[in-house]
Amino acid sequence: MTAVPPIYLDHAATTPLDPRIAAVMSECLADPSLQANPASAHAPGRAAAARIELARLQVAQLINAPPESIVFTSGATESVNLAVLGAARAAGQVRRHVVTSRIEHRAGLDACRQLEREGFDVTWLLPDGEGRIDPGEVAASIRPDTALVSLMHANNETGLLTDIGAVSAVCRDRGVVFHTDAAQSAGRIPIDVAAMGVALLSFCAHKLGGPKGAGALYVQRRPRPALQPLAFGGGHERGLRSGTLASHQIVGFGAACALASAALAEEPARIRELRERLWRGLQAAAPMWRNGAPEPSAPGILNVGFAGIEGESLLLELDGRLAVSSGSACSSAMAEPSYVLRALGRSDAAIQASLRLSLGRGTTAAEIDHAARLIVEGVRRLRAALPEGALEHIV
Amino acid sequence: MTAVPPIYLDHAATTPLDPRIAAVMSECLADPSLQANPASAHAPGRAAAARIELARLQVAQLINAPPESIVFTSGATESVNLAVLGAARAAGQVRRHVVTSRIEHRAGLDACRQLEREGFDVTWLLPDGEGRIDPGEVAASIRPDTALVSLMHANNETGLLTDIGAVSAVCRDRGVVFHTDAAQSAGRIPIDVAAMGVALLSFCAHKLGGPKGAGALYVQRRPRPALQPLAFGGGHERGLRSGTLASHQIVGFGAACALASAALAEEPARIRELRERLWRGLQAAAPMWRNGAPEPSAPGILNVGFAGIEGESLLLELDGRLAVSSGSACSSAMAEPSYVLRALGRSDAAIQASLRLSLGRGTTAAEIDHAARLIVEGVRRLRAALPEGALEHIV
Amino acid sequence: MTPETVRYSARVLDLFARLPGADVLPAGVGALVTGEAIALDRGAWIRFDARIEGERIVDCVFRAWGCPHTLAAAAWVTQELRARVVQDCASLDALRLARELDAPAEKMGRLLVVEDALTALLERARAVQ
Amino acid sequence: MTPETVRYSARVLDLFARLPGADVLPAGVGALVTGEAIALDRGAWIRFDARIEGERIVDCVFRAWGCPHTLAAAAWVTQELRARVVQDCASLDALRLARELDAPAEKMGRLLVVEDALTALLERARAVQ
Ligand SMILES: Cc1ncc(COP(=O)(O)O)c(C=O)c1O
Ligand SMILES: Cc1ncc(COP(=O)(O)O)c(C=O)c1O
Repeated sequence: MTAVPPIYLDHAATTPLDPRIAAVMSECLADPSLQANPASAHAPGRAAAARIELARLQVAQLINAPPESIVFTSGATESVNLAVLGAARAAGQVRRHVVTSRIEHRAGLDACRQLEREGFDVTWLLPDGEGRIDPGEVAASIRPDTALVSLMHANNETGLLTDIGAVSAVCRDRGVVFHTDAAQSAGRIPIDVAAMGVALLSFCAHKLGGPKGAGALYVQRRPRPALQPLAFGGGHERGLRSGTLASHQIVGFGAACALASAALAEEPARIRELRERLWRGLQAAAPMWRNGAPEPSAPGILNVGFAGIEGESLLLELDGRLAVSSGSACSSAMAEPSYVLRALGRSDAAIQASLRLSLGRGTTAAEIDHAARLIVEGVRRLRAALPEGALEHIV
Repeated sequence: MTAVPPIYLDHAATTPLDPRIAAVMSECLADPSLQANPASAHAPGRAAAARIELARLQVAQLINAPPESIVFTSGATESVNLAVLGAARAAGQVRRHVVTSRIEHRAGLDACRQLEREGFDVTWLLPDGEGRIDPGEVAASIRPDTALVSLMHANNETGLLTDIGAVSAVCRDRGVVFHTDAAQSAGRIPIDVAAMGVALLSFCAHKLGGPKGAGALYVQRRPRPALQPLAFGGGHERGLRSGTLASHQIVGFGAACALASAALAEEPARIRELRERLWRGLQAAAPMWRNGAPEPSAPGILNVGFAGIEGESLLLELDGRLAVSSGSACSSAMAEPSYVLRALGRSDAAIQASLRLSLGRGTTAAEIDHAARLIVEGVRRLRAALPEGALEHIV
Repeated sequence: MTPETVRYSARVLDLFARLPGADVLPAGVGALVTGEAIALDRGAWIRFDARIEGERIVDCVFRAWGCPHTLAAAAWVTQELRARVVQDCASLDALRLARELDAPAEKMGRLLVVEDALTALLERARAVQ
Repeated sequence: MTPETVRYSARVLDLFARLPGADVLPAGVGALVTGEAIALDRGAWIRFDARIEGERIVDCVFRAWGCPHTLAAAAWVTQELRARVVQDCASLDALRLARELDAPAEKMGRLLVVEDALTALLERARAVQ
């Protein structure tokens, strides 16, 4: 790392903790009256529990849900697994079919692969070339034995939104439980579970300015989807998630949701404008392309490819000055190319040539302009070393 | 809650966060260079990952394990479930038998109940009247199809220790995976997984001065027990525990383990001395009794019963001045009497009449003396209202 | 346990703190009657002692083993009985106790033990009239 | 990805930063030879151009598409070849490259593409001697 901190354009991987949240959590960590186990009956236990219930309300309000419908977890991976494995396993022997897509985050993808190992039949929907899932295909794939439909709200590589309203209408009609992974949309665009009509919705704190290691699963109350817990013992969180609640984490999550709610009026438009400014600034690195349609999207993500570029080299070129992800998922394992971009029909070389740039609360226009300059310079230097013909072939 | 904070004697439920740990975590939360996703390849991601690896070393050293054998979780409940459900499910169709005890924490108990629902055959060992599990009975209950033996190290209601060395020797001979739940012993007494020879060991941060919501599972490397993950996606923690790692939580866990290690030379003796001082101080409330043998134990817990006392009334009598648990488990649900004390052969009335007093790092002799006085006064006031004969019957 | 289930009404807290009537009957005129109910399994043991003059209860005390609601209920009953006509006490049942103390549903079992002790007391009282 | 797998040796970092030899051959005397290997699926495309006088390689440059190890390997090779006798270059294989750059195992596939390009170059070089 250099002395100047790198420009952070990886908000899709995680958002820096909002300093106001850090302050709230630090207070909480240091407050002697909040140290007890919230499950304990004594006065300090009740004090900790009261703070948690306040946070539960803040988290619920972000998605317009009643507080009793919020189950606290350790993150979106746990929430998604509790929803997907939990709903399918609870459906048991009768309903053994699940519908999902090839562009889910690994949490949803790998949970469904596990269901296949457990004997479930999984329908894997593909997006169109622009990255969009067609609600019509969801309707067409539902069967009498379908236990669950699980589709993400905003994709973590393209930011593209699935039409949740349309999908849940279909699922309601057919009496199928619908789960959506909203880790990339919660706190970034307005979400109203009542209006959406989803049965289960997963999200987490560290994508909206809150702490890592805190997540939530919204569980509709009427009708209440049956869920088998992932872990057992103690029966906290209405039996769905056992284990001592981490007060400071939940308090931080709640405060982050309150701040995010307050910012939802202006922030999405500001971020969208910055994203397009970045896209314009990168045109100097043409030939290039955009992975996935620009809209409808959670506005923070720009996924771009540069002809003739190899992703790992471009990342090293930018290392220490710009923090971004390669064409691949949350954890930029360069090993195998992004399965999401593959599902969009991109060649492996084109995926290798792609970057995921993701903006967030702290991002400024100055950072965007500087980042665009750095990327354009890097692309030019690497292209200068290309063999003849490579620029045309690596697309 | 009164103005004076109550004396905290509920360290078995959770320990107050050590102020030094609170400081370390607050720094971590506020440090701009530690905000990235530790799974990200860029410089800030690597910086966060480096801090996590340092913490992994500190956590490993507390139990004399190599860092690669530590899997970070969200707490002991998750660790215990990953070990119990994970090992049994991985053993699959061939080995369908599990050995555990009736005095495990709910995490182990309920995980084994779930295994019964999944078709596993579970042998439930009972302790002797003093609360001790006999390794001989473990040996006798192992069968050719036994997949797992899971027994807690220190019991969370009596503090009594199981002879882990003897049990793991038996399990090694018979080729059975052995898991121990060390949530109540880790950081409170010396633990050496190498010497113990256990395959799996669970513990968490918030019982040793660290943050709630952070736990670890030790997984022996050679032979490496097969485990099926509880949740899937991303394959963090060598595929055993997916999800973005909570850097600040893990850093706090590591620092807490380092502090606990340093204190292991004197602290157990000091706590044991205070526990006996408390026992002596309570004699003024005779007739009374001790639940479980005093030794061998993790020294922080004194579980006592007072003839003619009803636990809920005694807790209310002490409420706001003394934070303790009733005769029941971690979360003092007064609803049904402690199954642990039941397993010790106590009557429901006697269990109703019991308190769990648990000491820890901050506990002082002055607090102990004051707490004893408060309890004795409370017991006397309630006994003054007893019907004739009750004192003799409620034991 | 959720904190809710351990919250007590102001009246329960006050009665529990003072335990009025947790006493032995002072000497005096009139017939002595006792009503007792024991249910260790339900966690309650209540004994009422009263002094009866004619059809009036001139004094009443209790002794009890039980949870705060049980003790508060017994104390409340002794206050209510004093100077009452025996006939008028029929309405003091477990439901009434639950309302007066606003006790959670799971406490009904114990309040029924209080009711049993009271019923036994009133029977004796009627007998000695 | 674990941070380890993205750490690069000082030599890789230096060669990647400078890319010495990523150039076109300057004019000069001697025979021009080219060696090229393309494996888009493995993420590498390397082309070497060299000028041969008698049995010596008097100049050598490269062009490449690939990861930092690939580019560093190609650059390192061009430095090594300069002024060498063609026969002495046989030892410059992928294993040697991995050692020189201490590249992780998963990079062998790409280094083999560099080796292929070099082999092709040396064949041509021998042919024109
Ligand atoms: C869409 C989506 N779902 C789930 C996750 C997993 O979240 P976490 O790593 O906090 O468990 C992420 C981010 O990592 C995500 O982007
Ligand atoms: C022995 C034992 N195991 C497991 C646990 C569960 O720990 P946690 O609540 O942190 O998941 C506890 C304490 O609650 C315990 O005492």
